[in-house]
Amino acid sequence: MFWTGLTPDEARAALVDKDKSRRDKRCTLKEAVDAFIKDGDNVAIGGFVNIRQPIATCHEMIRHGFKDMTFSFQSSGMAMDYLGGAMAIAPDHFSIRRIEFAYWAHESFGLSPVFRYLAERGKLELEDWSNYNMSARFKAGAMGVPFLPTRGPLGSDILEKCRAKVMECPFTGTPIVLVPASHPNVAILHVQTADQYGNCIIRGTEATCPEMAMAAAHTIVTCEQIVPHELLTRKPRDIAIPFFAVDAVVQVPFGAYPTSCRRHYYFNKEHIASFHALAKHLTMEDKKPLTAYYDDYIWGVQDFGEFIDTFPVRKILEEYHSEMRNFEKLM
Amino acid sequence: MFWTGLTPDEARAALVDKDKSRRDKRCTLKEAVDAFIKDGDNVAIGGFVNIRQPIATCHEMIRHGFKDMTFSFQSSGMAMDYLGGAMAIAPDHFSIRRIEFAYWAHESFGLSPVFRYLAERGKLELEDWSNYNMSARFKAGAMGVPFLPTRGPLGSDILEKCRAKVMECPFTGTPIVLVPASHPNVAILHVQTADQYGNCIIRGTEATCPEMAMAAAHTIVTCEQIVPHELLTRKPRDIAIPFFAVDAVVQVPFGAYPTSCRRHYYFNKEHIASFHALAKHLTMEDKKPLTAYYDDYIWGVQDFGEFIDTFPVRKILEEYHSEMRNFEKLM
Amino acid sequence: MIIAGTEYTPQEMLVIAGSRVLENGKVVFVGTGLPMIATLLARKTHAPGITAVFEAGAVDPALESGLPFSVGDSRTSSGASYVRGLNSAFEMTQRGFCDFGFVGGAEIDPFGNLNSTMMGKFPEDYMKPATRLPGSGGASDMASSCERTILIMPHERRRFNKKLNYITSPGYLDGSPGARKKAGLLGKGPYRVITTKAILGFDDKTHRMKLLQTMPGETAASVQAATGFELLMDPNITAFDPPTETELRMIREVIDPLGFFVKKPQKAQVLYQF
Amino acid sequence: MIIAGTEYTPQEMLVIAGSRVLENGKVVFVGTGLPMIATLLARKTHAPGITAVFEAGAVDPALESGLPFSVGDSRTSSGASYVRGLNSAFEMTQRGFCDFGFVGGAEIDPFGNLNSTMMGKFPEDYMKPATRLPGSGGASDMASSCERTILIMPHERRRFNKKLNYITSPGYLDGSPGARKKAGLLGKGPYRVITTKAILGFDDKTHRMKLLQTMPGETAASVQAATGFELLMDPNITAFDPPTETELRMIREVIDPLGFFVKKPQKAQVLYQF
Repeated sequence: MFWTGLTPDEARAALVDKDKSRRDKRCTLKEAVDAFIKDGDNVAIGGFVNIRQPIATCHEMIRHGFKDMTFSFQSSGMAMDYLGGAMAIAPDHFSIRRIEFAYWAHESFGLSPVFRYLAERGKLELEDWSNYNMSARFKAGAMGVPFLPTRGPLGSDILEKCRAKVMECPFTGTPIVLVPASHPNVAILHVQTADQYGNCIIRGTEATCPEMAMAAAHTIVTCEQIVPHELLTRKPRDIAIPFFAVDAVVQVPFGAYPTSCRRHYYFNKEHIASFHALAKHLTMEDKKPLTAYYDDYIWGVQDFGEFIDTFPVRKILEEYHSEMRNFEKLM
Repeated sequence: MFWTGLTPDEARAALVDKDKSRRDKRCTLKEAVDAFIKDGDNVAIGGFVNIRQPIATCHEMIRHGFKDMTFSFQSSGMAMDYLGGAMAIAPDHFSIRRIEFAYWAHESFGLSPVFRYLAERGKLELEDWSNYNMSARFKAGAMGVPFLPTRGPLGSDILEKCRAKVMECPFTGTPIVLVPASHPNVAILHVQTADQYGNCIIRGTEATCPEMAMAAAHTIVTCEQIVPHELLTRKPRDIAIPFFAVDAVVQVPFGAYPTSCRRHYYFNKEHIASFHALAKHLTMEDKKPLTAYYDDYIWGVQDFGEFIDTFPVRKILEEYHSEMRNFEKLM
Repeated sequence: MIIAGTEYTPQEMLVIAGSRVLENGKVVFVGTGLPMIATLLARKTHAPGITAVFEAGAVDPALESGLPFSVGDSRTSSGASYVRGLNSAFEMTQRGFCDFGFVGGAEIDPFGNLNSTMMGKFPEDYMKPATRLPGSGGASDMASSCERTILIMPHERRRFNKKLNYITSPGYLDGSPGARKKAGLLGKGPYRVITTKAILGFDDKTHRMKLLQTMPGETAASVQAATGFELLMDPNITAFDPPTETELRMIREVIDPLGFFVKKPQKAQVLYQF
Repeated sequence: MIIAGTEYTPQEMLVIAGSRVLENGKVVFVGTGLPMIATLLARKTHAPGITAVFEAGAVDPALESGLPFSVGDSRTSSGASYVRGLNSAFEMTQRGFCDFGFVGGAEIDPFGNLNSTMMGKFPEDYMKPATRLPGSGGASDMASSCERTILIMPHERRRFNKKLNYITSPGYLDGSPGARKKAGLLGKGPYRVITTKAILGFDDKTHRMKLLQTMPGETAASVQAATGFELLMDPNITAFDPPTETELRMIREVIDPLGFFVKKPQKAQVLYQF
């Protein structure tokens, strides 16, 4: 058995040694990425497919440059496309060694040309799991247990190439799978609202974000808005992640764009489609179109705010209003 | 290995065969108790110590009379005191065979004379666990797995007399405990708010109520108020229990009284103390004082509404206002 | 607006067939893509009492804001009876709350096992597959834990293979009696396969795929010809009813007016409504 | 109002000692009763930055509505940074978020193992114990998973026994090197025992209980005399400082004005404030 990120013992020790007090954790995204992410780390990607992906943090990581990364997630769309695209066009600046995952594509928006390019050329070490397997692995980490029992991936070829173990249940005598805990070095998450200490409110699906925050050694949270602690805690049961599971809090409006963020903006479908159109050239070994995109939108800007500035205000408002229509009963 | 309530296979089969559609489940408490609870059942008790105990349902069960019951809970105060007291004074009408539990007492309000009376006379089959053990057992049931791994009760005498099993973790090589799932026949819960279908909002601690509802074959929910589905679902993340885990919904204002219910009422400390004063006579084999209480408050009334009517309005308002002071920032 | 008529696309037929198979009052764990559309159609036609569960954690949303683009998007949360995250959705499924799992796939075998991971040699070429597909997502979990599964996919010979490149989602495994239970899986296994050409079921004993109904314009022979393995034939193969005008209007005007998910016939026009 | 002075009860001293042991900035999993009062006192005096975790699921509540009567009551939820249920609290603890578990007990042994389950012969009389205590509650879990534990209890000879009637909450087990780790337990084990007579710690090697400080009016001999096993003696046993006026006022006027939890001296009067 090998562990990526931290072993359960290491993960416990890291947390024991940490200052877990309620401190002001606001900083810039660049400071957070510099402080908490290192080459070779196992980084958990928050959100689900193109919902609340931590895009701003991914852009910042790409600007920074990292080597030999492992990424862990259940289902990812644009976050992994951006990270994988960076490796595809600039492998000396940004490289991924391994992914532990269940799904890398875009549901209604199609397959990921980036993933196909990297995987079909053997550029990634793969560990396939199911969505529940990966979610349960983060949950085991969050719970401080070395494994959780699940049903999937019994009967599937997933079993052959992953670290799950089948055991006979000592109570029922029937087979059950144990999936090992995941303790990433860092979790990167985007949420709707946080306070200065890192307490987070998530609207809509929480995906596996709370589990990732609890399981990881460090957590970087970007959020649409930071509100005062006293306001955030008026309804404590709204809080999905407690402050002591968070290390950095950065207010980044539209930080998940062009993916969606409940109550704030729906998908920018056209931008996702145009990224894919550019990425498809990779399969013909033509990196220029995608490189041009990164030059314009990531390397050519100082920070995520400048990325958002590249969109016309009317387009940004279109996604905002699309999302407002998604829960009109609230209004 | 033996199971109380349902085995994992039976629990799954019971749910598969059930009509899980979104139906109106409102009924009277008497109808719910008649329909879903049988002699010999394993019944899970919601709440925690004297927080949101399902007192109204316990009173109704006592009026109905049941034999050979098993009760499962983490920590219980007045719910178990009422049930145990009924057995102490009228064992032919109401009897408990077994309890699976972590704590039966009243925290700041002292020990339980009822529990001491029953246990020290060997009238109960006991299975001691810890609070987390019992909570994890319900959670395993809710998750549809036959066990969950935990740390406690390693190193404790709890291990010797319970069904937990110690195994060597196949990933880390260190010992870990597996606690078997609990699938009670019925869960009885009191919550703040529900809709006609059984969706429940819980304020303050959810204790282990959602896990009990999911794990049990049937769930009876009493609530302070029933509100329309469309209102309840305006903020879906407030919902702690989804409708398909609930079989009966009964509006019973003050249904947890004299225990407390966040946003509605704080403890009636004096009533709890007076019950204990009466119950203490049991230890001298004098059942008359407690019997008089049951005559007045349980057997002498038609339903829980009449029990509440025995309190002066001013006293009821005192508990209401005490609770209002507990979260003044909300107002 | 849309001109409804007798013309319709295979994709529209597929969605309508998927919808009709769903029973009212049941809990359906809805996979992304075609299952979402078919479930929405069923709710808006014959089965308003279906409870949809989405793997990102929403139970029974109102689905009144339009078709979700993702099983986790905001449209799956509004008006829902419960919203947590992926763990909660799959745990409820393991517990037995989901009568049906409704899922698509890229490749299927005679026992209803599905592949959505890779094409190429496994395990040899796992790290460098000929074609890399997205991966399990929740499909493997749905197949492991829902009481029954309904599979929906285009009917192409290359997708119906005797032996899969990779088993992502277990069906009846090797078809032997009790194979699922022996493997530790929950639920009875695949119930129906809905394709552009047919409705298929599985033989109670052998667990092999069996032709039950043919889509308009198809015959038992044409379905078999488009299948890479031998199908069992039900003694009473029937013709599946063509789409009703209501069903087509519902897809074209209400559920997917932009044709983002379901292709319309060329001449069906639509105004920009989004 | 209350007349603060040099007089105080053993229970007041106990709570004050418990409070002083707590370090600012740490996360404390707070058991019911005395630990709640001591934690509240610490937050209102030298350690405002303590994060309290309650086993019913609340993290870091404001605790501005008065002393909770239960670790699950409404007062532990208001203004909290997180509120779920029992599972979440204990899971966070297993994960390592809780620096200290702060817990009471009925009976303790030289290795800091605690009993809160029963008095009588175990296992023979388990189903008919001489005295039945409430049971573990969360005590066993705190002892299993918090990084360190602080134990607080009245100092009576019958409570300090060489061998416990029943081990509810593991301390250093038999005291042998690595005994906790070998058993699969997390955390380093008991840190301090706070009593009405002394502050005790544990020897680094033998893990036996060791007298560190004596309460006002006590000596090493008087503490030993009230203990049912031999105590190790720290080479530098010091006298614990008596309560300050601030501490006493805080308990009597702010935290427990009715004296519901902490007995006051006879002549300390209080208005009905509740």
